[in-house]
Amino acid sequence: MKDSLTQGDVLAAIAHIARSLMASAETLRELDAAIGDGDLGITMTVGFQAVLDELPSLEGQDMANILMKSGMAFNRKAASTFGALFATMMMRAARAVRGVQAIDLPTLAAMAQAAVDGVRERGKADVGDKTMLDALVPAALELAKAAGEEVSLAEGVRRAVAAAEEGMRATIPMKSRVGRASWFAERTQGVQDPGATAIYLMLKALYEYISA
Amino acid sequence: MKDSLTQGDVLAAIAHIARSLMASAETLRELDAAIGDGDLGITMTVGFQAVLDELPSLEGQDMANILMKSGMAFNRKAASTFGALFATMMMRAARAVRGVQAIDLPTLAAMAQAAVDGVRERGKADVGDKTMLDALVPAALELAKAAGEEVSLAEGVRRAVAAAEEGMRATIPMKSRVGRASWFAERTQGVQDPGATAIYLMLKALYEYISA
Amino acid sequence: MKKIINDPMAFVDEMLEGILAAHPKQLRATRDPRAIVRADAPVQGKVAILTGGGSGHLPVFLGYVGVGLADGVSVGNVFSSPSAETMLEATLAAHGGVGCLYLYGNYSGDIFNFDMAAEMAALEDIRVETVLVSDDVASAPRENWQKRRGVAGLFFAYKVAGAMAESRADLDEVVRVAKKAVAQTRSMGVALTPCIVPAAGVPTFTLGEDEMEIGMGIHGEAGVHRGPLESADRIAERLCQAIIPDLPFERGDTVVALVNGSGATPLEELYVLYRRVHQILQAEGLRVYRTYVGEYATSLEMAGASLSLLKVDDELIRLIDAPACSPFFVQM
Amino acid sequence: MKKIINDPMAFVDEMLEGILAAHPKQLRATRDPRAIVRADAPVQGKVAILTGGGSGHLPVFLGYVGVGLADGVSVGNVFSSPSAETMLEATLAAHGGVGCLYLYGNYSGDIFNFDMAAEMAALEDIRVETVLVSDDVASAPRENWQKRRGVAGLFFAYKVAGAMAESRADLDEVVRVAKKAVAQTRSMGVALTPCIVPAAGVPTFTLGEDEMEIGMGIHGEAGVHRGPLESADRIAERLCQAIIPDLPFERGDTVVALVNGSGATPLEELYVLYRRVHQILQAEGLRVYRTYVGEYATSLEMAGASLSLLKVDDELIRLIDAPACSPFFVQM
Ligand SMILES: Nc1ncnc2c1ncn2[C@@H]1O[C@H](COP(=O)(O)OP(=O)(O)O)[C@@H](O)[C@H]1O
Ligand SMILES: Nc1ncnc2c1ncn2[C@@H]1O[C@H](COP(=O)(O)OP(=O)(O)O)[C@@H](O)[C@H]1O
Ligand SMILES: [Mg+2]
Ligand SMILES: [Mg+2]
Ligand SMILES: [Mg+2]
Ligand SMILES: [Mg+2]
Repeated sequence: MKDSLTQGDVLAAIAHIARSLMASAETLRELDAAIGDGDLGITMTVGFQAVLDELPSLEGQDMANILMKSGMAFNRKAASTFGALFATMMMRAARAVRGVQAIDLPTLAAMAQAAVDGVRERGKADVGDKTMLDALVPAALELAKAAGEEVSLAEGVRRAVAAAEEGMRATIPMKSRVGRASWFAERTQGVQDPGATAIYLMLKALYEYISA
Repeated sequence: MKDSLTQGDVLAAIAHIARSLMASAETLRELDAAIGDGDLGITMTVGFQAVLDELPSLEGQDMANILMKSGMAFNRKAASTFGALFATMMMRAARAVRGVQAIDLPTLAAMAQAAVDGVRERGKADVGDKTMLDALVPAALELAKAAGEEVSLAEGVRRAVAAAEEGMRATIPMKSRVGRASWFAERTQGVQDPGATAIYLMLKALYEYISA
Repeated sequence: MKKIINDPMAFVDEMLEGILAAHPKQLRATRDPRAIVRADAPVQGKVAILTGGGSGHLPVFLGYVGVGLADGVSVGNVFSSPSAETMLEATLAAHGGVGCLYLYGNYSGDIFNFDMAAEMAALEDIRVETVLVSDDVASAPRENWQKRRGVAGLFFAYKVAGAMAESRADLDEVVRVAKKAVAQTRSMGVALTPCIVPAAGVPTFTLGEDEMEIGMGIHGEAGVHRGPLESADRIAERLCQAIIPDLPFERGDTVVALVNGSGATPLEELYVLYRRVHQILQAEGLRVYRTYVGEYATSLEMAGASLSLLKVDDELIRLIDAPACSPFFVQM
Repeated sequence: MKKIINDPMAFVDEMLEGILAAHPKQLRATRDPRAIVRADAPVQGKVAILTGGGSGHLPVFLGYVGVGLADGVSVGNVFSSPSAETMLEATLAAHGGVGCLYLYGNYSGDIFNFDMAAEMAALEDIRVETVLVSDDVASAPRENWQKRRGVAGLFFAYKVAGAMAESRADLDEVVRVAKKAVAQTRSMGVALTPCIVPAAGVPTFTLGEDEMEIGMGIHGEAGVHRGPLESADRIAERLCQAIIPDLPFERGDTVVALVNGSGATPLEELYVLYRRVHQILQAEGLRVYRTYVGEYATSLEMAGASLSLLKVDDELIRLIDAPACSPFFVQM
């Protein structure tokens, strides 16, 4: 159980998230195939493998660099809607940790909010459009709320995971309003958004790492 | 039983030959598919239908014109190796009946020889190359011989049919030396030449008409 | 999966090697092998047109890098976006000092990456403007035409903007005509068979033995009508009925027509299709100024075709008529 | 049979209607709708190049009627010869007063019909010479190379003879360079799938799900090797091994290369194939002067490709480099 994340933790947490998402690639491929083009599986496999390949060279670098370069590595090898948004999230989160030695709950909340802002600006979508924002926004809000309540890092992330899960499930009845899926909006009802699912899985993996 | 063929007989005999060969189109298609490209079936159907369509307009014309225009009609609609050689045969045969009122055996022999010369010149092939010449040349020789023996038209044609049949069967073990089939010469052994088969069937149909 | 390939994962890079080996006088790679530019890039004093997107659509995108067309391209994996870094590399290599137009199809993966590239380029004091092609009427209703995906109409946009840039017009002018071409273009396609992405190894979608899908996207995105395979004439009618009222193209208008093959459909069939399209355009009182028929934007070995119409005025006619030359498209 | 067609029996005539509707400034029909000539034919004082053959091979044959190429064409049904009368009609409409070259592939149906046309033309005092293209090494042994069938190498013959005729050389000169181009060209192809002739409705041949046939002709004539589908690199090696020693192309020679798609094979795959061909040519010490990659001679929707090499000297280089323009092929 970690109270905060050091530079070494950040490397290890990213590695754990990468491996978890690679293990869920097939689930994500299927969801994306149902309402998009089915490339999210290969995006996960290739993108997170690129992150894993990058990590050794990032040892000893500062946190901001680790986050930024992981995001860039992902998108370099698996450029895509998700890849670009992932890179954007990581770059924005990186800015929020400049000079930070250990990530505590308030910092994590700030990072999440920065990521939300980045995705919003880049993608011009909002909650309710059936995107990753439907999981990411409630998670960021929950982190901010938990930080205000001064609960532990683990408890804060646990609540964020629950919020992300709820947000993810809420995408099921929605009609896609942006991206590829919007071209067949009607047919997307009844399917959970793959991007929102990926966000939930990433947060869940982070929680596993922190609470281990 | 006819002793000679009048202008009306020529029209009727051509019609009978056309219908017979159309009925054998599938057999010829199969043989051509085995050692060529399988278009001889459609060539027969389309070509002889074109001849049948042309015949009404040829009533009252002289024999040479009937023969020439039938050949041209065939090749116009079903241009091909066979079509061009058929047109050549008919044009050469036409020259041999200029001014003739009724075709007797010597005239028919002359027509056949003219056809042989035409096919030889056009196609630069000879007996043994596995072509229509393997049926046509013996048939023409037999007609000439029968004409010398002063047998009846029907008997002469009967002998020619027998010679064509023998020549046709002789193509089975041959290797193709000209045309499309020569490109896979080895594989043509064991298959009867479709063009030689067509010549035999045409002569057989002529005999049926004459002996009816 | 009957393909003439080696390692499916090396497909795109080997294809690029082949293209550069075949056309060394016309194209060159940059420091990034996925960023390709005109051999004479950067052309100083000329607006650089940059494009890019997933592979598998040749001549889209790389095929339109040439004189009178685009200056550089970033090349993604099959049907996937290239990265922002690759697009930046292409931008740096092609920028002739007077700004860049990013001209490509409306797909969010490409948009997000190219927007990131534009932001990085801005840090190098390179001005970048973006125009998205969104011509596929099957993908969103008329009032939301700018949300539509980009398909074969890309060709018109390259031709028009490329000619304008080649004439040394400034970036605003190039942007203006690119937007004009996009706004005046409408397209729709039909698919008869899916294709197989080499790295995936399975068909992009399934379609019954006697089915077709009208309105199919160029990555196999679902269309507007799936039904029994119809005659060329009926398909032509369906495509025209969708496109003509959408702009709308009206009696007296002059148009340029493009009948595009998706990959496996023979050129002969495209002309059978155009025959009926031409009859319909004439009956509708539309004057056909010029017709392109061939493979202009493909989906690997998908069987199918699309129709694009561009409504032209004198300016667009001049730009469409201008010469152009790439290894994949030449017009005198 | 998934085709964008109407009545299969009307396929060729509807295709021609579409072509003439699309390209009225470049092509026109004669009194015979199957005989098509350059819109500006007859070009007085220029040797007329006439070609023709069965349909289903676009751009062969009609696609090479244009400036710097052929003057007229007679169009047969799919994979069948056009008639002597149609070829005569094309001849009469294209003859510019200084003789004609009949330039086409070595198929007996075409030969017999075009020889008949030449004899009829002679009656009108038109001098006709014939040069047959016989480039497919798979179809006859080396010593009988003139008995081989004509495949994609037709393109080189058109390009060379067409450029010579366009320069107003006399018939003997045009014949000389056409023969030279033919003698210096070698080709071989591979097929991955058959095609379906619309009027027949059945595949031209069968090939197992994982099989390919090396040396396949453009109407589906059997080749020299049928076996499991191999990698692009291995196919490139097989094609080069058959072609290079046949002429032979020797260390120090300069060549023009053509990688041709049969119809359904994507351009991307053709470039993957060319990548290895290029490596081999370099390793063999052959200098590649120019490379063409694309669909130059197809077999409807057959999947497959062919490689052609032309050994060039200064004269052939000049003729290959000359501009050319038809609705199907443009070179600046
Ligand atoms: N504008 C947007 N803003 C935020 N997220 C988006 C946006 N567009 C798409 N997404 C997310 O991206 C996911 C799909 O990612 P990906 O498969 O890479 O996209 P594509 O294949 O369509 O390019 C969607 O499930 C959705 O959550
Ligand atoms: N040079 C030739 N001389 C005489 N007959 C020939 C010659 N070449 C081919 N044939 C005949 O033509 C027949 C095939 O006709 P057809 O199917 O029209 O040819 P293809 O389809 O090869 O053009 C052969 O069976 C053979 O009898
Ligand atoms: Mg996707
Ligand atoms: Mg045949
Ligand atoms: Mg193709
Ligand atoms: Mg094709």
